[in-house]
Amino acid sequence: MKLGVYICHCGVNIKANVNVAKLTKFAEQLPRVRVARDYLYMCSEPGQQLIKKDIEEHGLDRVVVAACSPRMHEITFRKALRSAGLNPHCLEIANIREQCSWVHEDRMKATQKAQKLLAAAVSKAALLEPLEEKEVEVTPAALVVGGGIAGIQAALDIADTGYKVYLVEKEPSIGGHMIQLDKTFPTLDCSACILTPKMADVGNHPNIELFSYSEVVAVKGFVGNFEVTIKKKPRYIDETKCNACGQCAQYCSIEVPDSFNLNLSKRKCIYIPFPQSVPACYVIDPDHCRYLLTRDCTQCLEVCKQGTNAIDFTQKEELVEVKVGTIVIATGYDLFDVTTKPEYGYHLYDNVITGLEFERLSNASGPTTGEIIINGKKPKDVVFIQCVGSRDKTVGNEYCSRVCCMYTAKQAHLVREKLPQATITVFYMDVRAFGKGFEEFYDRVKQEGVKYRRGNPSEVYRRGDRLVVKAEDTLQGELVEVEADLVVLASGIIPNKQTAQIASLLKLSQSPDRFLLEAHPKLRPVDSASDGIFLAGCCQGPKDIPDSVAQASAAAAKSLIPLSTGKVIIQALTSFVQESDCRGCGFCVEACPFDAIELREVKRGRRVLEVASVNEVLCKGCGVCASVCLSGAIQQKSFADRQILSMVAALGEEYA
Amino acid sequence: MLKKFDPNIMAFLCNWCSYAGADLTGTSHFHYPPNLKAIRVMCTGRINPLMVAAAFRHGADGVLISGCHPGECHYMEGNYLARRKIFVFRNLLEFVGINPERLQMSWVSASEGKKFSNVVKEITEKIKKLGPLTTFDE
Amino acid sequence: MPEEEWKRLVTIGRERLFPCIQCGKCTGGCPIALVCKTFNVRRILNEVLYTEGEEVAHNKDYLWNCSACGTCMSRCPKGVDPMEMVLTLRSVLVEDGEIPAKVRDVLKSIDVRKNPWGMGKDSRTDWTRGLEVKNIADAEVLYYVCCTPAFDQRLQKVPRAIVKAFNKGGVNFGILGLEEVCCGNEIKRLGDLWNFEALREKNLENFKKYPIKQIVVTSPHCYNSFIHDYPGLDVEVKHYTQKIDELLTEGRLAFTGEFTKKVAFHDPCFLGKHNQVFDEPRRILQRVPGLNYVEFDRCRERSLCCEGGGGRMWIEAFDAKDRTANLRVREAIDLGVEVIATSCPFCLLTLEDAIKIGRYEERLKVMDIMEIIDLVLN
Amino acid sequence: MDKEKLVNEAKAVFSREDVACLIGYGKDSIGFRVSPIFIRTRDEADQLFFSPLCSLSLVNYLTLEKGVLLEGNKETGGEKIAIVARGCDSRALIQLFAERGIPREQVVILGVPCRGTIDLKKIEGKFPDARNCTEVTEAEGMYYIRFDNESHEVPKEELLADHCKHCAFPNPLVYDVLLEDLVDSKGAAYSDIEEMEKMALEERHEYWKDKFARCLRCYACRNACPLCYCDDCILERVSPQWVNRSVNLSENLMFHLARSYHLAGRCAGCGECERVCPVNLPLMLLNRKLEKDIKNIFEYTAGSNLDDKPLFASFNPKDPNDFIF
Amino acid sequence: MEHFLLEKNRLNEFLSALRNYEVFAPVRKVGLTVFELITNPKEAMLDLKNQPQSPKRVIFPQSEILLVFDKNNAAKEPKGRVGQKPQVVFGVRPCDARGFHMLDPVFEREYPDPYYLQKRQSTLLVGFHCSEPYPNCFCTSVGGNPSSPEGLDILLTDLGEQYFLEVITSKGEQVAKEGAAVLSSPTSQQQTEKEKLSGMAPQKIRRTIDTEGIASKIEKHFDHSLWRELSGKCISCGICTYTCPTCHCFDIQDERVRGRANRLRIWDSCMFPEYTLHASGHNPRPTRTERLKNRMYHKFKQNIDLYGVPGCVGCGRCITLCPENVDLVANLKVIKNL
Repeated sequence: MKLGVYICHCGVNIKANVNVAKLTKFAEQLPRVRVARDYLYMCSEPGQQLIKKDIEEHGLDRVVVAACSPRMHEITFRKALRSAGLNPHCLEIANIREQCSWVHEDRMKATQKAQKLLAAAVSKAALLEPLEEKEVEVTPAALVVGGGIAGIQAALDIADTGYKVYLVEKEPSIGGHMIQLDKTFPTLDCSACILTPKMADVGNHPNIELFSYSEVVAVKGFVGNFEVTIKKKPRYIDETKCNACGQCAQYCSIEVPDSFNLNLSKRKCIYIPFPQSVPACYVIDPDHCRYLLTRDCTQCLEVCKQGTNAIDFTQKEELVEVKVGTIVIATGYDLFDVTTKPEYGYHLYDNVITGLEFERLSNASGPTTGEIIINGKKPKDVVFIQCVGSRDKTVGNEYCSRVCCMYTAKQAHLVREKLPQATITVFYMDVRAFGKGFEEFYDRVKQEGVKYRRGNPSEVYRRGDRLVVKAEDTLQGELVEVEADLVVLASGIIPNKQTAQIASLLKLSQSPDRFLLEAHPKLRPVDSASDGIFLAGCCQGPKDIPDSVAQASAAAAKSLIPLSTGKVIIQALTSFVQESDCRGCGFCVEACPFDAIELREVKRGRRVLEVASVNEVLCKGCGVCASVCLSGAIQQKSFADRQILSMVAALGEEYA
Repeated sequence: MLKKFDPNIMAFLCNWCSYAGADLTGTSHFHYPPNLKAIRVMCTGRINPLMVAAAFRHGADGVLISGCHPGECHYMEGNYLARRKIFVFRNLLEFVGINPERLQMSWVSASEGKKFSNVVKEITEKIKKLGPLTTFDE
Repeated sequence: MPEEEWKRLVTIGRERLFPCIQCGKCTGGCPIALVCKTFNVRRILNEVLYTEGEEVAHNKDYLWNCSACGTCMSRCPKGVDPMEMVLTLRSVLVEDGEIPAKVRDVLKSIDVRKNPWGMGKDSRTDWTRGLEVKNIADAEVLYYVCCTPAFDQRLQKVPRAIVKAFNKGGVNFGILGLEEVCCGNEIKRLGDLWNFEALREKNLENFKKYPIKQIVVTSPHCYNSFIHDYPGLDVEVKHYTQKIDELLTEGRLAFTGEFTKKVAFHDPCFLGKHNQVFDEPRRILQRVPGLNYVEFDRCRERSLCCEGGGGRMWIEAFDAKDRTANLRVREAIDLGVEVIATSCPFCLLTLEDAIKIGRYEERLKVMDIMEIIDLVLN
Repeated sequence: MDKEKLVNEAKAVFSREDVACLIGYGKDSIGFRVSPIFIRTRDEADQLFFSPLCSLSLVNYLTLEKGVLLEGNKETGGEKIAIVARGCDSRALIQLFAERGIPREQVVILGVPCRGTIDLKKIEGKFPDARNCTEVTEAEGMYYIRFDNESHEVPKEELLADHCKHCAFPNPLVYDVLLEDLVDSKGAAYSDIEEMEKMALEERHEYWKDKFARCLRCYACRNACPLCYCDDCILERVSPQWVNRSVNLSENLMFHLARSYHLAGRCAGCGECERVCPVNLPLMLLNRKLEKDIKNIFEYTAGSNLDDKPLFASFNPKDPNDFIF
Repeated sequence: MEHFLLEKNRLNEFLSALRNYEVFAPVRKVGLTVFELITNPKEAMLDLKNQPQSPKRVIFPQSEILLVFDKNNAAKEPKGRVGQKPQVVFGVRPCDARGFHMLDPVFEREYPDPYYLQKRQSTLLVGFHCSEPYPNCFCTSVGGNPSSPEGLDILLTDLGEQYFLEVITSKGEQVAKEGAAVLSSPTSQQQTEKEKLSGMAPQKIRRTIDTEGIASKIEKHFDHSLWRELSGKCISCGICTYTCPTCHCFDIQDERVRGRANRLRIWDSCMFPEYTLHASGHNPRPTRTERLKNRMYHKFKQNIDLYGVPGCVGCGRCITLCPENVDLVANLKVIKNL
C-alpha cells in the first residue's frame, strides 16, 4: 500500500495558522506514506497535476489531501484521481481549513490538531477500498412546487426544453404575489400586464400539467426517480367544463371578504380569484357555501345547469401520484404579520395599511379601482414606515427583506402621481437601492418631493381624527411628530408558512432565517443539499422579481442536467453485507429508513439460512444498518467500523 | 508542576448538518478551542456507541456526537435512532461510574455555525472541569 | 456588589450596544424626549460607543431624567436595551459620588431607615390602624405593602382596601409588619447597586424565614423588582390586580355597589411594558357595575409614561418644558373621562399633581383601582 | 415439581417423530449440582427432573454450535428440539424467535412456572461438604433440603439467586406444554439498581473498577448467554479490533461495556452471565440497569412480544432529548 | 533441612521481615481469594479454600508485555522486568506448587523461555499443608499429596496455635534466616503432631480415579462417539484452562493504544474455537467435542508421553468452577470404562 499526502496552503488561509512545512515532515513519517508534498493551491490545475504525476510515477494506491472541507473539493480531487487511473474513492480528505486553520488562533495548537486530523485521514485511507459507481435511469419529467413568478418561469423553461412538468399551486390560480402587485419597481411596468401572458403560456403549454388548488403531500425516492403524491382539493367545479362565464357568482347570495384583495373588498362564495386566473375556472369556498354547509341553497347549481353544467358538488379530495426526475421548489413568501408590532396601531386604525394592501388600493382592478381612497377620503398627508418586521431581532427577522426600500419608493411615486398635493414622508433606517436602476429611481422619487427622514418611528397614535407618527429624526437629533391620514407599513418578507412542512417533506434544511438553505451560499445558490432538488425565488430568501426569475431559470437549467443526460450516478457509499458474518436477525431490515435491505435465503454448507442483502439503488448510505448490526456483518462502504475505528485510534495518539 | 490538562475531545459529525455546520463555523471564522477533532460520518445513525467507548479507550476525554435537529435528518430518522442509542449508552456509562457528561450530543444544523462553536466551547469547558478520563489508562 | 457584576455592567454593557444601528426608535418612543430636549437615548448610546464606557457618564445631569419606563427596551429592533445602559451610567455616577442632593437623601434614608421616604421605621404599620391584619408567620400569602402606600397618607387607602378585599375573598394572608423593607426597584434604577444588594439580601432573608406560598404586592415597582431582580426567589409573585381578578373569576369576590363614572385605565409602565400585565386591571374595571369604560388611545404597549419611575419621584427633570403626566391628564380631558384609574402608587401621585396643575380637579379625578373596588364591594 | 408429569410429558414429546433431542435438567452425582442433559430417546427421559436447584438456563444450547445436539451431527433439517423452559428462558426464546436465532417451529417448549432458583454458590457455601443431595423442595418461604441422610430447613431468601429476587416473569410466556399451574407474578422491581444509582459517581466507579479488574475474559458470560450467539463475536475480531486481547482493566471494561450494550433491549434476565462467572462479577446489575431504563423510558421489555421491533431499530420522536445541546 | 516453629500471631512479623522480597499472598477481593502483591502483611488472608485461581499467574501472568516499541518501531524491554526483586508467593497449596513443576519443563526445554524462567528462579514458594481438601480435590489420583513439599521452598503445617515450618530448599533457608527473629524450634511432640497430620491428609481426599491405562484408552477411543456425549454441555468458555495450574497455552499479539505499542504474551485457551482456527477459515477442532477431547488428550496422554506424568495436579478447579458441570474425574472414568 502506497500513500501520497498532499497538503494545501490555500494561499495563506491554511498556511497562516498551520505550520505546513512541519505538517509535511510529519506526514512523511506516517505509516505507508510514500510521498508527502505541500503546495500553494492543491485544488488548482498544477496542484492536481502534482497528484496525478505522483500516482503515475510512484504508483500510489491511496491519496490523502489535507486542505479545505471535503464538502468543498472532494469531487475535484476524485476527478483528479480518476483521470490518473485511480479509483476516485481511494481518496481521503483531512479538513484542515474550515475545521482547523480558520477556527483556531494558536498556531502551534492548530498545527498539532492538523497533525492529528492528517494522521487519522492517513490511517483511514490505508483501509479505503475502491468503489464502483452505478448509474440509474432518470424519469424525464420535473415537478415544480409553487405557481408564483418563480415557479411559472421554471416550469416554462423546463417545458420548453421538451420535458414534462407538473406544476403544483395551492391556490385556485397561479400568479402568486406578483399578480397582486400594481406597478413594479423601478421600471413601473404593470405587474399583471407582464405576468398574465406567462400565466396563459403555462395554461396552454402541452408539456405542463397544472395542478392548481393542490398540494404536495408526500415525496419518496431520490434524484432521477422521485415519486410524488399530490393532493387535489375539490373545487366543486369541473375544470374542463367551466367557461368562467360568471353567471353563478351573480346568483350566489353569500359574500365573503376577498382574500385576493387582502380583504379590502368582498367576493362571492363561488368565485374566480381574479379575471385572468389560470386555470380560468371558478371555485367554491367550502367554508362558506350554504350548499356544502347546510344544503339549503342551490342557486349557482341551477344557473350553471342552464349553461355548461360545470358545478359538481360530489367532487372529493383526490390523491394523484406522479414520477419525476427532478424537483424545483418555488413556494415563495408570506408577508410579515404587522400586528405583532402593536406600536404601529395597525390593529386599531383603518388608515394604517401594509404595503401589499397599498398595492391593491392603487391597482386599477383593486377595490377602489386604483384610486387612493381611505375611509372615503383622499389622504392629504401620507407617511411610509420602512423596515417593519425586517432587520428586527425582536420578531426573529434579522435579515433585510430587500424589496421594501424600492417598493416604498415606488408607492411614494404612485401617491405623488395620484395625489399631487399630498405631503409624503418616508421614514427609513437606511435606503438600500442596490439594483439596476434602483438608485436612479430613488433619486427620481426624491425629486418628486418625497421627504425622506432618517429614523425608525417608534409609535403611531391618534390625535383628533388624524394619526401622529412619532419618531426621532436622527439626522437632526430631534423628536418629530408627523401628522398623517395614511400610514403605509413596509412590511417585510417571511418564508411561506408552509416552508417548514415542505422542508420536512423533502428533507431540506432551513437557514436560521427559516428560508430554505441552499447547498452553498456562493457556488450552489440554486441547489438544495439534496441531489435533484432545486430552489427558486423567495423560498430561498427575499428577492425582487428579476432575481426570482433569474433564479428560476437557473433552477430550471440545473434540473435539466439530469433530465437531459438521462442518467444519474447513484452514490457509492452504500451498505454491504459480509454474508459469512450475518446471522439473519433482521435488525438492519427494521432499522433501514429506505426499505433498502431484505433477507434472502442462502446455502451455507448444508444449512439454508437467511442473510441480509442490500438493494444498492434504494440504499442512501446513511449507515444506520451498520450501527444496529450486532455481528458487524453489515457495513457502510468508506465508513466501515474498521475505518472509523482507525481514525479514532489515530486521534487518540499524541504526536510531537 | 503538573502539565495543564488539555483535553482530547473526539467528535462524530453527520455530513449533512453538523459537519456542514462546523464548516460554516470555519467559513465564518468563529473561533473555538482546538481540543475537538471531528470524524465525519454520513449520519449520526451510523454511530455505534461502541465507537464512543473505543474513543475513550483510545484516549478521548470527551466525545461529541452531533447531527441534524429532530425531524431534519437527511435520512429521515437516523438522528432519532442515534439519540435513543446514545441515551442508553450514557446511562450505562454513568452506571459504571464514568461521567455521562463526557459523552455529549448536540443538534447543529448546517446553518448553525455560531452554535457549533458555542457547543465546542461549552463541551471543552465541561471536560476541562471534569479532568482527564483515567479509567482506560491501563 | 461583586466586582464581576460591576465589570459586566460597565464593560459588557458596552459590548451589548454593538448591534445598535442608531435607528432612533428608542428616542422616538421615549416619553421623556417628548418633554425634555436634552435627553436623547440614541445619542447617549452613540456616545458610549464612541468613548470607552465610564467617562461618558460624567457631567451629564440629564442621565437622571430617565423614568425607566422601558419603552426603548421593548421597541429596539436589535434587542439592545438602551434603558439598561442609561441606568448603568447612573451607577457610574453613584460610584463616583456625582449624586443630586435629593437622590442622596433618598439613598441615605434607604441605608438607615430601609425606606426612601425618610420615615421612621416604626410608622410602617400605621396604615393598619383599626384593621385586623395577621402577621405572615400565621399565613400563607404574603401581602407585601411597599413603602409608598405604607407611609403616604393619601395612599394608605389602597392597602386598607386591599386588606378588606382579601379578607372578604377569604385569602389567608399576612404582612411582614415592621420587618418589611423597601424592594429596591427604584434604588437599583437610581444606580445604587450596593444599597440594592443589601435590600435584596434582607428581603430574601425575610421571605425565607416564613413558609410563604405566594407574594402579592401593591406596587408594580415591587412586582417588577421581585420578578426580574431577585434571582433565587422561587415564590410566585402577583400584582394585586392579578390576585383580585383571580378572586373575581373564581367567584370568591363580587361587586354589589355601582360606580357610574366614565373611566379610562392608565397602564403603569412597570406593570404593562415591563411585565405585560395588561388584561387583569381592565377585566376588573369592566366588571364594575355602572362603570363606563373607555380606553386611552395610547394604551397598553403604547401607554404614555407618567414620569414617576426610575427614581423620578425624587428628581425633577432637567431642561423640561412640561411633564408627561400633564400630557396624560390633557388626553383624559380630551377623552372626556371623569376618572383615570390606575394601579400604581407612583402613577397615582404624579397624575394627581398633574390634575392640580391643570386645575381640572372639578372635572377629573385619579383613583387607584382598589379605591373603586372599595366603593363597590359593600 | 411432579417428576412423573415431567417425564410423561417428555415421553409424549418423543412420541412425535420429529423431535430429535430434548434439553432438560438432570441431577448430577455430586453435591447440589444439576447438569443440562440431552435426551435422545424416550427411555432416557426418566433422567429428567426439576427442582429449585435448576438455576441454569438451557436456551443457549439451541444456538451453541448449531447442530451438535442433533443425532449424527446433522445440520439442522426438519428435526425439532424440545426444551424445558422457565419464565426467563421463555423470554429468551421469544427474543430468539423475534431475531430469527432459531425458528419457532423448530422448538418444542415444555414450560415450567418457576418460583425462583437457588444460587449454587450460596448453597455450597452453606453446606460445603454435602455429597449427595436427594431432594430440595420449597414451601412457605422455606427450602427443605435433604442430603447425605441429613435434613435442613433454610429460609428461601437466604439461598435464592439474586436475579430471581426481582423476577417479574416467573411463568413461561410461550410454551407448547405447560408442566404445572402458573404461579403468581409480581411487577418488575429494581431496588438493587436504585441503590446503586444512589451511590456517588466516583463510588460506583471504584466499585466497578474493582470488579472488572478481576475479569479473566474467559467468555463464560458470553457463551452461557442465550442471546450471545454470533458465530464470530465482534469482540474477538482483529479488524475492526473493538477490544484488544490484553487482559487489563481498560480492555475488560471495553469488553463488558460492549457485552451489556449488545444486550440492551435483548437481555431476558435469566442471570446466566452472573451465574457462570468464575470471579463473581455482578453482571446482572448492568443488564438490569439497562432493562430498567429501557422499560421506564421507552416502555420496552425484551422478549415479551414476538412482534416488537428491535429497540434500537425503532424510536419515538418524544424520546428523551433534554441531554442534548 | 531445618524445622522451625512460627507462632500464628507472629505471622505478620515474619512476613514483614521479608523486606528484600515482593510478597504475594492470598487476599480477599470482591468475595474471592486471589494472589496479589501485598504491601502490608495484614492484607494476607490465609484461606486455602476458595482460591478460584492458581498462583500460576504470579510467574506466568495472563497478559505480559514482552517488548515495547518506540516511535521508530525499535523494540525495547519493558521497564521493571529486568533486575526485579525476588518474590515470595505465600500460602500456596501443595497441588499448585506441583503445578509449577509441570510448567517448568514446558518453558525450559527446547526453547528456554526467559520471561518465565527469570521469574521462576527468583520466586520462592511458601506452601501450606492442605488439611481441608475441597470436595472435588483428586490430587492423590494424579501423583500428588495434600502434604507434599514437592515444588515448595518452605512448607507450613497448621498445628492450631503455631505453624510447623519446614525448610525444603536452600532458597527457603534464606527466607527462614531473614525471618529467624520470630522463629523458634519445635518440640518433638510438635514434630510428631505434624507427621500425624501429614499422614491423615490423603484420606480426606474423597474423589479418586485410577489413572492407570487412561492414556492408552484415550488414544484407542479417540474417535468414539462418546466424546460428543461428554462434551454436549460444554459451552467453550475458558474457565477450566484459565484456572488450571498447569495449562500454559499462550498467544503473542502486538497491540497499539494511544501511541503505546507493545508485544504481549496473552493466555490462550484450547477451549476457544479460535484457538485452532486457520487463516483459511478451516478449523481442525470445529466443535466443543474435539476441543474437550483435546484437552483431556493433552493432559492425560500427550503430557505423559512428553514428560512422563499427567499434566494435571488434581486441584479440582475445573470441576468446581465449570458452570455446566463438565466433570473431569467423571469423564475420565467413562473413558476408562470403555
